Amino acid sequence: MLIINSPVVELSEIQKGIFLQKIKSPEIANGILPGQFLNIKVSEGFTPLLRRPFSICDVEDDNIFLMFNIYGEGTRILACKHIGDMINILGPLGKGYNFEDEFDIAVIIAGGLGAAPFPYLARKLKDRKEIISFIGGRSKSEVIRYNIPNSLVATEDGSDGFKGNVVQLFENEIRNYFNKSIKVFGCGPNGMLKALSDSVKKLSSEDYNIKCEISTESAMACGFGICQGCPIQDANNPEHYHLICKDGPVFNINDVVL
Amino acid sequence: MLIINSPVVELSEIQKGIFLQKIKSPEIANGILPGQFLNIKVSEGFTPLLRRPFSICDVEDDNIFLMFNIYGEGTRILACKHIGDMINILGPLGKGYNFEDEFDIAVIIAGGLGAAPFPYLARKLKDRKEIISFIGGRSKSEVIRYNIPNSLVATEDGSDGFKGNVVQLFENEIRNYFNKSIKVFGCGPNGMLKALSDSVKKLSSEDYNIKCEISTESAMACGFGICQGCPIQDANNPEHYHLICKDGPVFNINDVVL
Amino acid sequence: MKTVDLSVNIGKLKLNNPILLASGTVGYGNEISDFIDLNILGGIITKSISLKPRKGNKPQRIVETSSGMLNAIGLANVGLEEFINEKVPFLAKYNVPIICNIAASSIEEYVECVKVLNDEETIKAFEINVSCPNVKDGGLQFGNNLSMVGKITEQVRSATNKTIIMKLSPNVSYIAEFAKVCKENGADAVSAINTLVGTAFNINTRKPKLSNIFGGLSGPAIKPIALAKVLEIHRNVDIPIIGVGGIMNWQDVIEFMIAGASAIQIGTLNFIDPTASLSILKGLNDYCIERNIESISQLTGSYILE
Amino acid sequence: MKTVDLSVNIGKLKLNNPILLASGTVGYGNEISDFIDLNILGGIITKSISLKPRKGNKPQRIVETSSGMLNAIGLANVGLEEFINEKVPFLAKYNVPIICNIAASSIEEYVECVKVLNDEETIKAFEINVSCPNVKDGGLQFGNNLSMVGKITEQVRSATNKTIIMKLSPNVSYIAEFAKVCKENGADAVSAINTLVGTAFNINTRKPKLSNIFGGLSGPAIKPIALAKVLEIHRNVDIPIIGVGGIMNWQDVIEFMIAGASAIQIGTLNFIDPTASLSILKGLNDYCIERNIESISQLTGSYILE
Ligand SMILES: Cc1cc2nc3c(=O)[nH]c(=O)nc-3n(C[C@H](O)[C@H](O)[C@H](O)COP(=O)(O)OP(=O)(O)OC[C@H]3O[C@@H](n4cnc5c(N)ncnc54)[C@H](O)[C@@H]3O)c2cc1C
Ligand SMILES: Cc1cc2nc3c(=O)[nH]c(=O)nc-3n(C[C@H](O)[C@H](O)[C@H](O)COP(=O)(O)OP(=O)(O)OC[C@H]3O[C@@H](n4cnc5c(N)ncnc54)[C@H](O)[C@@H]3O)c2cc1C
Ligand SMILES: Cc1cc2nc3c(=O)[nH]c(=O)nc-3n(C[C@H](O)[C@H](O)[C@H](O)COP(=O)(O)O)c2cc1C
Ligand SMILES: Cc1cc2nc3c(=O)[nH]c(=O)nc-3n(C[C@H](O)[C@H](O)[C@H](O)COP(=O)(O)O)c2cc1C
Ligand code: FES
Ligand code: FES
Repeated sequence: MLIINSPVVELSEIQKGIFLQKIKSPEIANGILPGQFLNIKVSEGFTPLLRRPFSICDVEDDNIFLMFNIYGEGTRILACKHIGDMINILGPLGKGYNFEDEFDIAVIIAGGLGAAPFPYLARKLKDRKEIISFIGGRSKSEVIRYNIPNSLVATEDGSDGFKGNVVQLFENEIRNYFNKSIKVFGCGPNGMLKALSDSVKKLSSEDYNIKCEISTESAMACGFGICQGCPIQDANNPEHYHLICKDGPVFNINDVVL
Repeated sequence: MLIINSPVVELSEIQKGIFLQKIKSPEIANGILPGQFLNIKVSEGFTPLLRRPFSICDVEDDNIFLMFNIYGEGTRILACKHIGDMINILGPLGKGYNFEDEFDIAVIIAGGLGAAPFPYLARKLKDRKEIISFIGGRSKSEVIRYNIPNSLVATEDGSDGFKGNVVQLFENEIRNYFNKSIKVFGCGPNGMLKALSDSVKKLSSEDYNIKCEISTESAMACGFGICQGCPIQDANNPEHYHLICKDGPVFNINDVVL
Repeated sequence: MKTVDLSVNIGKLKLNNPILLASGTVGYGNEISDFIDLNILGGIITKSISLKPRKGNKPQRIVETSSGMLNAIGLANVGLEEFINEKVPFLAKYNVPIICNIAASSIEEYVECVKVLNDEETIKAFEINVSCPNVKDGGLQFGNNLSMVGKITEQVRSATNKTIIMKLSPNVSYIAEFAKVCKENGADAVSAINTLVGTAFNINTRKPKLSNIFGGLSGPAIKPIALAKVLEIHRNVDIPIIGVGGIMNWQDVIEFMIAGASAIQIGTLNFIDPTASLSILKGLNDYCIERNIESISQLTGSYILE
Repeated sequence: MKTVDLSVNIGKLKLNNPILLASGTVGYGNEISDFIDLNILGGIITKSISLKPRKGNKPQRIVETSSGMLNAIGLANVGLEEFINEKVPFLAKYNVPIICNIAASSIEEYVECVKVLNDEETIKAFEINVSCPNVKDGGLQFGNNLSMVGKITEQVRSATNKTIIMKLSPNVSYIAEFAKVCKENGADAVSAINTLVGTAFNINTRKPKLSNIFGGLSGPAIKPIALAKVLEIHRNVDIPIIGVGGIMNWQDVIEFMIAGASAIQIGTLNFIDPTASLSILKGLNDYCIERNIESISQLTGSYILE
């Protein structure tokens, strides 16, 4: 964990409203893993007051990538940065995806901006595992395919790919892989994660060989475990909350209550 | 009085640390007089919260000019504006200098950034009156001569022109004009204005034909008379404050207690 | 296009919409009338008036803080007589409810002001400022003293049939107790909140930045506190609440109404954007249309606490 | 280069410098030790500890506001036993005074915590949190009740000889009364202030943004209020004050000391810049050198009110 000022080296709008920021930061690039995140101070002063958490989207040599849309004040400021502007980064934070355990097929499930962590994960997996990806969005414009390999798309309004939610699509398709060991990597809105949890439970009960890790979100103040602001209910102990920033943001889907 | 968004058309640093911003604003340009001021919203949101008051520095066709240094957050933001950025202006505000009354010689006395209102005043006076200007600063780098005609300089450390304060210099020089009717236009730090007040009183008592108007400053919230935040003691009525933003910022030097 | 009923009631006082301009942030209406048509407002609350003119505090009276400002104006005002002779006639030209805010340093002074003003037709209601924190000889003590607030309410009530709004201080442990006492003594509504006591020092001179030492904090910094006070009152006392504190846009207005406000006041925002009411009105209207809310008054206290 | 004596005393507790990290904003020190050497600090105040572990409130616990944040953590903590077994040993490795903050819902619980912790050498002082506003069954009531605060102080005093710091709530009319009662009952110092009660609503769902409805407001938004409380105490009660509320840089630290603080706490700032103490220490040192101030403690209460 460190705090560092790093320069923006490229800013692009990869599709309408979705920004990709390339930042040169060897210190972060060398130490970060897929699923971990960074807490970014978007302006010099204290407006907005708090840092903003962003997943590591990708790493290329000394450069890191952030993917975001303009949601509120913080992301608006971030999207207006010029090349050469310095970004104050605190990270790497949290626990990322475990992609080094045993499995045959890596399944990526991304809902909307939940696509953010997967270019990096796919990069790490690509020469070692078969990857199948499912990308969802409410409509075509919300589907983010950027650097996610071998993808099938689901939209709620049917404007792109399968009509329905991405978890349904996944469940339909995965039936082709009954005898493989599957590891699902999920990220997206809470509704999607809940559906995914149900789906994984169902598939497990049908004796599929399936594991699943998901990346969760919460309002955060510190991002590194000192404020207790980001609880998520422990599935195994009703008297305990995990901290999303420190114990997560990636959890085994069975370990948390969504 | 109006509120208007107007674009920056030029930004220059006329000398180290002194910025001149040219804004295209026909609405303001056509209605404003020397000594009046504008209340500027330096950013889009509410940080900083309040507008910042600036004298009208000059007017040229449809353009207005502001002169400022980087003092705190607001002026730092202002200095970073790019060409084409919109500035939200509330104005014209206050009462400016009365330069249409009877006098032979216009005397401008400016301390530091007190130079700001005088390019415009000089422009209005130049074909009609003789102008003599006295410009003061702590040292050479603080002397702002920009578009102030016929000027003599005083610096406290003697690094430029007369060594001493600008009011002393004025008092020495004005002795050459005993039989003229003189109108002094002053703007600068409170200490300078106090010295000027004493000096004018002394010269009057010595039967000089001298009038003096000064531009005053205060913390302001509204700039147009609704907050009562900018009082200055009425010299003639101990039970009354003038409002600098509405009754001023220019006052006859005998009407206020500095 | 559908129309939304933006009107609200404060006791028997009917306002065309919930937007009032807060006392002390709009003077007596004349300067701000250069920027907006006063008739579009729900109402105007005039600068606190006292029996005699008050000169106010020495400069410096204003300090900017993070998302806020401190003021120590010291209730500078023209006094009752000039108010009636010079200010009311200007306001009378408009067709907008005028609420006269009164500050005083004794119960008798409150009562006298109300009595004198009671005959002014232009004045539709009184807002009683018991809470201005920056006057050494009054404000703070009254506003923090439950039985005093009760007495003032009672006495003022017996002096007028017009709507009485008690403006409460936030510098207390339980503001709902104060609202309760106001209701019990006949107030029609309460305004919450006045400014919070604050200060600031110049670290070079070691002097307070305000000549009065303490000032009142207003602006977006205090919005969460004001909202909490409104909610506290709404959950505990059945009295119309006028929400005030840090409102900067229409979203804030909705938030205050959800938390329990029947109407709201714009304060500090007037200094930054004297035309703000225009865009706020539009925002309120659109919010209601989008959600099929026929009357904005339905929002008042419409919070869902699970 | 000249050296400045940055040390300060809080009663009998000597700190190398006036910078403490505030309770609840530094956990038990381990995470933040990745960023700075804890030994450079004046001291660390641990997250409020209660007798039994507390799970804390449901999410959402944090809301950002203008220049501030609301928190409703609900005093989530590991409880006394785990604190002693797991947290204290880590802190014991450092050479920095540890102040243990205690929260409780009864006087007996306060006393028991203090008694159990009294033998821990690592713990140099207790900060008694009577003011946390976001626990339904305790906080607010204690902190706003003068006689309760007196009783707690008295009972805790009789249970330990270590330094006792009472952490005061700002949600009261006159904080100096509370400081006075603390002093009379044997407290060595007071901390001012804890967070202010606030709330925020989601205007789409009409639900409060915090599961707990109310939260505590911290950050630069509250600085003017915190300063006013420190000044109020300093002018009325002769007791060391630890200033806290909205400190974001060394200038703020100086401002608090001028207003009456003997030491200060950094809270919300830790979340944004966990290394802030480093630059603050440098700033304090330079300020003193430039002005020929030999000992920073000379600044405490050095205001000039004309
Ligand atoms: C671990 C993690 C990784 C993330 N990765 C990405 C990413 O790669 N790309 C991306 O676009 N976004 C990501 N987000 C979300 C991102 O942090 C928010 O979009 C961002 O904070 C919005 O800031 P804003 O100032 O633009 O919006 P504003 O609305 O002005 O501010 C957002 C505010 O909401 C709060 N907030 C943030 N998230 C939540 C939440 N889930 N629930 C409640 N309140 C919340 C914050 O504390 C903040 O104060 C991630 C969030 C987390 C926790
Ligand atoms: C009528 C008038 C005309 C002006 N004309 C010019 C000009 O032409 N050029 C120029 O550079 N400056 C001018 N100033 C001063 C200018 O307004 C300040 O320099 C500016 O507000 C600094 O803002 P900042 O955010 O950079 O500094 P900050 O220190 O961040 O903010 C300044 C803060 O100090 C307060 N403040 C401003 N002036 C005073 C004061 N005199 N006493 C106490 N507090 C004060 C403000 O309310 C503000 O909140 C003028 C001021 C007035 C009143
Ligand atoms: C400069 C200033 C002057 C004020 N004067 C008065 C006053 O005379 N009487 C009064 O009841 N409230 C007065 N107030 C308080 C406001 O009416 C309002 O309650 C407070 O500012 C909070 O609202 P805001 O945050 O929207 O400004 C004043 C506020 C400001 C900023
Ligand atoms: C997330 C958070 C948790 C806090 N937890 C505690 C606590 O457990 N005990 C306590 O006495 N104060 C607690 N506080 C209050 C702080 O110690 C401090 O008094 C307050 O935040 C004001 O200081 P600041 O504005 O610098 O943050 C907490 C504050 C925050 C922001
Ligand atoms: S965000 Fe602070 S503990 Fe997780
Ligand atoms: S600045 Fe508001 S009255 Fe002058």
